[in-house]
Amino acid sequence: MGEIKRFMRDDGMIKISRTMKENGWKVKLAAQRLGQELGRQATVDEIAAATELEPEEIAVAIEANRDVDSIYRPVYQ
Amino acid sequence: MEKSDQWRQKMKLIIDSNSQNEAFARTVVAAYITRLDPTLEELADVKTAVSEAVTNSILHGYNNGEGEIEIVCEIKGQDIMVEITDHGVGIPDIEKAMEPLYTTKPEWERSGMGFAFMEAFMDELEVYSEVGKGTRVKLSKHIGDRT
Amino acid sequence: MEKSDQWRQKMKLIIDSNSQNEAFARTVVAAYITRLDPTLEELADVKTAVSEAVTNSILHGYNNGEGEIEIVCEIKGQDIMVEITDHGVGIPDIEKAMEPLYTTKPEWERSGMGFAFMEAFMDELEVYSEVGKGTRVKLSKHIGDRT
Ligand SMILES: Nc1ncnc2c1ncn2[C@@H]1O[C@H](COP(=O)(O)OP(=O)(O)O)[C@@H](O)[C@H]1O
Ligand SMILES: Nc1ncnc2c1ncn2[C@@H]1O[C@H](COP(=O)(O)OP(=O)(O)O)[C@@H](O)[C@H]1O
Ligand SMILES: [Mg+2]
Ligand SMILES: [Mg+2]
Repeated sequence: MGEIKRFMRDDGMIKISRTMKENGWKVKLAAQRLGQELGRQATVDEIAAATELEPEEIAVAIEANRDVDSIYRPVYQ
Repeated sequence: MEKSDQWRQKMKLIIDSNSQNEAFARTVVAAYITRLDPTLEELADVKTAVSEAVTNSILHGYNNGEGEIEIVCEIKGQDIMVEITDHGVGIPDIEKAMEPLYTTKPEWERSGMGFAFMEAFMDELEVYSEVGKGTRVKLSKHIGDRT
Repeated sequence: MEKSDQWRQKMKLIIDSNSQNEAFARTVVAAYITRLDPTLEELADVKTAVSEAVTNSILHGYNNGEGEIEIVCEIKGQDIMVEITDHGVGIPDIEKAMEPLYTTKPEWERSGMGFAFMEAFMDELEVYSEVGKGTRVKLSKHIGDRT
């Protein structure tokens, strides 16, 4: 079974928090680019096709991106 | 949860009342409604409204103490309905509570704009509450008005 | 849901049995356990196991028909427990069902490897089932180094 796991996965020890932030940026950039190309706001399915993320993963990714943004915002809570 | 109507989909989420779960709750609702192919802006609107309602349950309903928050999300065609329920202290005067800038926690630097935001970012807002029993906030929105 | 212990956190998700909710369910569990900052591999392991269990409830438990699936996720320290419950047909012989390559739906091109994957990707797997009542699968895993 260990071999099945190794065969299926090659992403090893990377922490998910990092990947989620990267996905957040991918989504943000894709949404901007698609918005310009289409002349309207891109939809989740369009962004999913461009980023190869699942629609549900996009919802998680934009949340991670929000966390990145908030680092640069003053603490107000 | 009935599923008699092909177009009716429903999910229920139950979380503990704590601030870490506020981000989780809005992410779950956002993930659920991605099946309606919203724009990121529509997602952000719904997330803001859900956040405000869940934050109210945590801060006001349970006064930052223990409790459960229930979030039901229903989809019918392109319409979504999100219901956030707590079993906390309840609201004595709902009309007053919903007035912009009204807050009972000025010492916590609350803005009193939570209900105003929910109203602004969603199509419909209904609030039910009973003192000592709890509060239910019902948020509705149509997804997909592309102009 | 008691919260007597600071380190104990719990959430419950109830979804309709349909294949669209399979991706949703695994995403929700993944989003929940993100607070433990797992590695990509740990998260992928949990998502795979949850997927297999939810798919089983949809395909076998409810035979692709209507029904509800309940997913409870608990966190205690760095340990997670995910319980997937359906009220479907149940499993007559659990031991046999858990054998690698065993499937009752070869005509649907099922591999019979679902339980084997759950066992491989999680630390613990327990299956409870009663014919005519339903099935509960309990998956546990420690996140992070044990050393
Ligand atoms: N779930 C709730 N339980 C009890 N009281 C609530 C709840 N939600 C709102 N309230 C009351 O309504 C008031 C206004 O809420 P809101 O507009 O969100 O402003 P704020 O949260 O900044 O005080 C709160 O100050 C509180 O008194
Ligand atoms: N939730 C369930 N309800 C009823 N039967 C189940 C359930 N989960 C698994 N089974 C039974 O156990 C067998 C083995 O499951 P699994 O290892 O996932 O293989 P597969 O799904 O490919 O058939 C299934 O074919 C089915 O007969
Ligand atoms: Mg508020
Ligand atoms: Mg299977």
